[in-house]
Amino acid sequence: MTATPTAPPPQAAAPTVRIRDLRIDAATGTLVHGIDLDIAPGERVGLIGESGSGKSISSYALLGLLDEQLSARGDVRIAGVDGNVLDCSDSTLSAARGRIASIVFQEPMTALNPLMRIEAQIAETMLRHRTVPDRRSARRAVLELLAQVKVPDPDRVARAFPHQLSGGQRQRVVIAMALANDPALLICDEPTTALDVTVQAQVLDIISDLVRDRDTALLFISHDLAVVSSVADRVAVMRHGHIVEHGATETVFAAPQHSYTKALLAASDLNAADGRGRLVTVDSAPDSEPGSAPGGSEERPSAGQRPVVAASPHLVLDPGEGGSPSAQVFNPAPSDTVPLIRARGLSRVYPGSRGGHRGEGVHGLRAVSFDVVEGQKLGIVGESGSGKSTLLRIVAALDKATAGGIEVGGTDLGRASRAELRRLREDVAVVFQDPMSSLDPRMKVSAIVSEPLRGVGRAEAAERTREVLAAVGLDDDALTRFPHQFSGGQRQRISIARALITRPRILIADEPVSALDVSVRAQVLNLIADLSDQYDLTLLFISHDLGVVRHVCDALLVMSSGEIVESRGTADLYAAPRHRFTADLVSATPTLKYARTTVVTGEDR
Amino acid sequence: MILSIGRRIGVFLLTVFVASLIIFLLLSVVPGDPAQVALGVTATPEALAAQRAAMGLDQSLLVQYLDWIGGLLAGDFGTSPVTNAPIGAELLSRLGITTVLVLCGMAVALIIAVPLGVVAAVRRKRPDGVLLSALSQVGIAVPAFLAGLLLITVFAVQLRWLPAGGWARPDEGLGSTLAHLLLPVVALGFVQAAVISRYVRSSVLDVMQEDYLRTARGKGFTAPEALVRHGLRNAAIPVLTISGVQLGHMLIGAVVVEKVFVINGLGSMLLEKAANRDMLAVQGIVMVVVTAVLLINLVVDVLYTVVDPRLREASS
Amino acid sequence: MTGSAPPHARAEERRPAVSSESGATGRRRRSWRGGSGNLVTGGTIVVLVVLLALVSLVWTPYDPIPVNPAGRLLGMTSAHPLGTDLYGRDVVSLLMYGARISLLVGVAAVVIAMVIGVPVGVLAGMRGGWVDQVLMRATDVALAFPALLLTIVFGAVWGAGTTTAVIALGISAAPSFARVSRSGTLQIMSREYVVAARAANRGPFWIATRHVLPNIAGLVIVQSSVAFGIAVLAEAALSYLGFGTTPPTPSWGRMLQEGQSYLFDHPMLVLWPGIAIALTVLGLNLLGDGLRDRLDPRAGGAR
Amino acid sequence: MNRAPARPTSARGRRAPGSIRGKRRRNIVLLVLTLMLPLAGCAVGPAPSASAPGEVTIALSRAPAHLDYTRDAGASIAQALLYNVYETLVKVDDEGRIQPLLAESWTVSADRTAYTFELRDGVRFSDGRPMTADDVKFSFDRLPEWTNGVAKNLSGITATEVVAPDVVRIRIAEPDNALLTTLATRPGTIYPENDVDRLTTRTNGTGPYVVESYDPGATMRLVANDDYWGGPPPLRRITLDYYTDPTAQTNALMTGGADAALGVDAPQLLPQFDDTPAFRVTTGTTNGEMVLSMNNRTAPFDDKRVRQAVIHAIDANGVRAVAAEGRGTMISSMVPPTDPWYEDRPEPYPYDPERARQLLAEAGTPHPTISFKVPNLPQYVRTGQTVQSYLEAAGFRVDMRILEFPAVWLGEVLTSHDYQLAVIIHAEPQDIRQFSNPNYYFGYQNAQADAVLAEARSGPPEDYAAGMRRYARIIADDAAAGFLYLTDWIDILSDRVTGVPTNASSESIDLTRLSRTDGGS
Repeated sequence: MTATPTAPPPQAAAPTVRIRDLRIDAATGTLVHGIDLDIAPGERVGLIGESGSGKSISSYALLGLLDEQLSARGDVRIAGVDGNVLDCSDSTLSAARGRIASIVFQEPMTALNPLMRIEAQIAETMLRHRTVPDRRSARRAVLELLAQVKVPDPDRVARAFPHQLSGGQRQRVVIAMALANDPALLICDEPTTALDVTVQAQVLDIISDLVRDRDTALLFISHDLAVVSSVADRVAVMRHGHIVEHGATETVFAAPQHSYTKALLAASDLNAADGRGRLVTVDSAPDSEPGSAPGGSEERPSAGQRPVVAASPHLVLDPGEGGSPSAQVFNPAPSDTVPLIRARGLSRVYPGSRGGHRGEGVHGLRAVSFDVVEGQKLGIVGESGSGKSTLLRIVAALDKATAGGIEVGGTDLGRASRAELRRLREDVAVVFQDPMSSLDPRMKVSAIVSEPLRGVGRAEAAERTREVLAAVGLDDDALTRFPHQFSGGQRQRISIARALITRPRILIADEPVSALDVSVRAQVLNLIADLSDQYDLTLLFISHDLGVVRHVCDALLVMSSGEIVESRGTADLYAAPRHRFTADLVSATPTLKYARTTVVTGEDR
Repeated sequence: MILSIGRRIGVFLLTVFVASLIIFLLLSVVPGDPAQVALGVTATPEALAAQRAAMGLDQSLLVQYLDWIGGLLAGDFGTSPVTNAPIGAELLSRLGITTVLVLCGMAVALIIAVPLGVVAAVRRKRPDGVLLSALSQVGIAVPAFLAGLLLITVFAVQLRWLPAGGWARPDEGLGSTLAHLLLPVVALGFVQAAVISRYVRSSVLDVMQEDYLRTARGKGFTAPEALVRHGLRNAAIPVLTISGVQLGHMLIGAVVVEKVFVINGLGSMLLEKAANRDMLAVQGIVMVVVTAVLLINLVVDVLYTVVDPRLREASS
Repeated sequence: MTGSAPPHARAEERRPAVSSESGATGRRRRSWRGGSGNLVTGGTIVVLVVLLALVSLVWTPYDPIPVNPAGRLLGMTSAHPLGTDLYGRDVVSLLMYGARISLLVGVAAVVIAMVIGVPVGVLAGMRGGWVDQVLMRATDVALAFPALLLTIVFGAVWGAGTTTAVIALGISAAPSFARVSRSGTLQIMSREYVVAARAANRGPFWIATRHVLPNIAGLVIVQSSVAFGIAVLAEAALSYLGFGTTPPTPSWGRMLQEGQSYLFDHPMLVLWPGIAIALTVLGLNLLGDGLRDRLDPRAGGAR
Repeated sequence: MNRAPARPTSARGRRAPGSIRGKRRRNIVLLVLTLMLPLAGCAVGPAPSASAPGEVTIALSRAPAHLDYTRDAGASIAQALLYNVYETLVKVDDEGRIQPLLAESWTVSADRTAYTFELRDGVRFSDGRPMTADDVKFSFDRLPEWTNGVAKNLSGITATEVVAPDVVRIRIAEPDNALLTTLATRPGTIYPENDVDRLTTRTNGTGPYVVESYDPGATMRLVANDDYWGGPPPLRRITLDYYTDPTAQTNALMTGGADAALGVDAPQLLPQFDDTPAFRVTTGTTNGEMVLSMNNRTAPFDDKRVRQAVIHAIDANGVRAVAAEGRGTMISSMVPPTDPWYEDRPEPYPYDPERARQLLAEAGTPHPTISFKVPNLPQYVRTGQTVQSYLEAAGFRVDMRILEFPAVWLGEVLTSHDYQLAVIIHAEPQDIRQFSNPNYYFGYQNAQADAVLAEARSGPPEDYAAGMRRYARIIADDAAAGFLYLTDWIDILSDRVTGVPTNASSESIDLTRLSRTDGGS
């Protein structure tokens, strides 16, 4: 096990990484079909693609971290490593990993050994490669690194175990670990996907700064074009194992050549709408190859499209000035209307002592008051832990408030009888976040969709099931199939169909697109917008992503730490956020630099 | 952490209490009349009544239970109506024998199972890994007494290397003790090793899929180094569980091996007392075994909190 | 921390619901080869044993029960391919009949364990709170009674025999079913489709029968095959100890026990039932592993 | 006295032809069984003894639950303790003759209802107290408190009188030709008053050995009683190891874990000792009849035809083949050939299943359902299973239950009489007399037989044998029980020990003359 990293390459111009014809095969077929890519020292390259495009495994191949089931061919050179990386033994490569080339993985929650203190985990990176002489200097270096990644209290964090840190802190630790030995190459594999938007912005800043300071070559992998655009000098777009487009970030984003890139850009840009005010989807994008959308060819826009109706006429917005947020009624209904949902002083305290708050419970909601009027499309925005999901559960009568009251359609949920609750639940339908988890894998679609129907004859149930499936754009042959036979977007359509079958008055959408690929996201958002008009729904749309709600909703509630901090009309809120947190959120939301802002004038289908 | 251990001990005591109630009801109330057992069927009603009074059977169930449990707490298991001898002394010496047997067996099992399981996991795609895995599968499937029988036939009867059975107390010469211990420990240990190695393998496989192992490799560790430094401690947790469970169950599970090797341990005592319908003795044995199993669970639980910082936090 | 499921079980629940790209292409990809090898081998063995047992219901080469002193301890002959035992009974017929007993013991014990354990586990997992606490403590207590201990004690109280053994084995296997069902239920209850069902006005019974049970069925089946193997082994051990199947009913365990003293002159008498037991348990374990690979996507092709 | 000679036979003589080939195959199979273990070096030599010099380890089969044979009817307590630890006034020697023991001599009154015993001088219990006539009186006076049926055998004693400290007189109601024989059995044991509360755990006898410790079910250690009136015994210590499993019993002997295995009841294990000159196998006589007991008191066995049908239905030779590997002796009544009144007489109801069916039909119960209780020891299970098979072939429906021996079987069958059919070895001398014990579990009542027995016992001694012969014939002809066969007493002795009686003529395994031949003693 001798390390073979050699002296720096003779020519300064030599790339840090040089990939030629990299192919990756699995037992089931070829996943990566020969890609070429160079990264010069200090250069920051973004690798863009949707799930299954082969971007992550390509990066793993660079470090010899591929799964055993996968095999890589081709020629990969990393400055400092002798020979073709793909031919190197694990022990040879291990001498380079963490020293010449490091990697940051997507999921910070599981990337750290739960049984080891942070200090030890970072220190061993250096001790392993003997870049520090002893433990004491390692400790100094660890604290320094933690300070560099802007961890609040480096001393405390160094002593902590991973579970004592938040996701953002853990990811910083992982970055610190990756940069501990000043590697020539840093690979970041979706490093911020699992993080909240504001945290994402901070982490991206840290990565950019550190890489720039150290002149490290960066390979940044993401599905999120906006994120990549904020980091990378140069991007490569991957699809189905091919690099379909490659060039300077500005060029590619501003003038994409390949149809897929165009479509992807269009779909990512939630400001872009087509001629009818609908979001651009990959399929509806100009020059798109028919039948080759990333989400699968079966992703078709729904039949029965309707133009988006402008902001709801009843909408009266509270300026949100003065007073403690908790005492204030947000989004109040006009005095002459009875709100459909009326919450006053709503609190939810979870018992128990998770996370060290001994004695006192955990506050999911702190005295929240708001109204929702009939027909309103209200977005509820906040980061994880902001209380938006708790709010959803209470409105859907899945949970009870510990204090305060909420009326839905005139029924007080706290005091409702079983029968009233049952009636109410028919009026309130929910579309959930995760299309994998929200459909029972052992039930056929017909059973899933008709599940909420009670007291309805078999024939009528079948008829209504077909009806709602048609409304979400699925054929009858979907009825007898199981969820796993559908793509993510289609599953979300099934989920929506289930929500609609009781002909509810209120539709609660809980992050309905956050688990979907970019291209499909637009389709589903269009569908929700369409259907809420078609079915005269009052929509509560919950999201962590301001960009997503912006398109669908006409008013927003912004939540933070169990409180509503601001409520405004969508456009107003974007234009001039009042609360500091809202401002942070707006500014942290990555935007596509260089992208065209014009409406795509693709041919309508 | 102290608090959490205190809480666990509380739960343990509660569980032992419930178990003792069940045992008492099952063995004191359900079967026949111990006075009859003591005196035989021909005993006169007067003699029976006197015997019942002497044994406290004319008291209410509650009093009887309190008597029994009070005795246990004072280390008194009562006097057997069958042998007229105190149960505690015999039980203790039998427990001692079985404990030695089981602990040695478990030690052998772990010594074999951990490397075997790790290798079987790491090399699961290679022929040797598959072979090891298959061997452990076969090992689980072979009845322990068959293994013991074959060991005796070969090593004791045919080769005369080791005694065919029996037990030698250490004060009769350590060499003899070891010689007597070897075959039964091997029979017990090998079968347990097969069981535990499956768990080792599967938990190592689980750990091998963990992200932090990939992180460790990203830091510059080779796959085996990463596994040793970061994987094994994590993988140890489920192995700890199963070892604890197995250890408790072996106290009686070893009876088969005890019988084959004519070792008069706890399991043999249970068999003998059950056959003689010495229910008070059976009751004592069951109580000891159940308490031991629960105690082992407690120890395993406490070990968790030592191994896993998440639990330290969560339960404080 | 509630309950006493080992922490690693909880850790898995924290896994991200959205599968990463690498997961889709590699890490969690199912490899059918390893799993199906076990499945096919195990399944074949088990099916063969079941067939043997079924055939024995209508036909065995000889009646396996009557004693035939004139034909004792015959070696392998064309009339008796595996010879005869110490009672002069045909070993092939005995093995076939013994398969029936072993399977009966296994099936009955597993059914008892399932009937007790699964509802307890599902109830504990669905209700949570004090119900969960109480049920899981009860499970802990039950788990503290090792199977052999329970069987011997039951034998002492109610008399030894197949029925007693089956009941004791079933009861002692129930806690593991309860635990498996509970952890499965907890996972299912965290799924959004359960929340969806609640939002859709469906009560606990509907959720239990339509969502939880079908989805934990795989876990329960895997556990069943494991418990089945344990029961077959336990039956053999109990027969050896005299607490199992009573004569004249032939069982593999009894055959082993009876053949033991003939090991010197007629080792095959021990070998055949030994092979039968080992093979059956092996088959069941392989089947269990194979099913686990099929039904637990997390395990992937790893096992 | 007409005595059959002891039959020390080498097991070699019984080897079936072709067993050489069998042995080679067995070795091959063993080799296969153990996959890889080298048997090449398995020169089977005599294993060194695990016992220290002056000590002997004996492997036995059935362990007593405790040490009190006044309470327990099982034979195993007496086998270990009688003569070795406890003594009686007189004893039965290996040839079945009455010999003086604690009584140096005795006289019988003219009307034969008073026996006066002169006690031996200098006899002490193991706790040091001298044994006197008072102890004899106490022992016999306490007989009614025995919960064990055998005490009934001495129920004829009307009084025990202390004549002098060393002279005791026993009075009986009627003359009894069997009295001395009975006094040599368990009920004749002399023990002191002060320890009767602790009989289950402590012994205090006058014998050459003292129980040092007993680990129930496992090991009994006997140590020499240095104050023994007959002088110190030959060995310092005798360890009795109990093996529930006969394979383990012989394995222990084979591997040096024991110096002798006595009362081996699994003859299939003998062949391995064939080639080993270090061991010798002896086959001796016993009083142990394998008896198929029928509860004469209740249906269907209150009908003689059904009892006859049972005996006709069973081929006792077949039972013997399965249960004793063909060893043992066929008997037609409950009399071993060693008894003076033994008669070589054909079985009155020979194996004839057709006749059995016929008798059942005549009795009006062609398919009687029988509850059959069998002790859970291998020998009995084999017997039971074979009997069941024969009976079912003749139309009986047999519900066989295997019960733990001794506790459960004795409780249900012997004590509670809760049985219809049972099987057990009756090993007490002259146990045929129990058919006239109305409280015995046989439940047999036959006034004519009782009269014959009474007359034989109280009649002139020279007519005793003839009377007993007549009695035995009546019992057999009345099909009072099935007498399947007489068991053999098989000992396997290493060449290190000597002094073991070949025959089991008494209730004791008499170890008083056991000693080591290898200079160990």
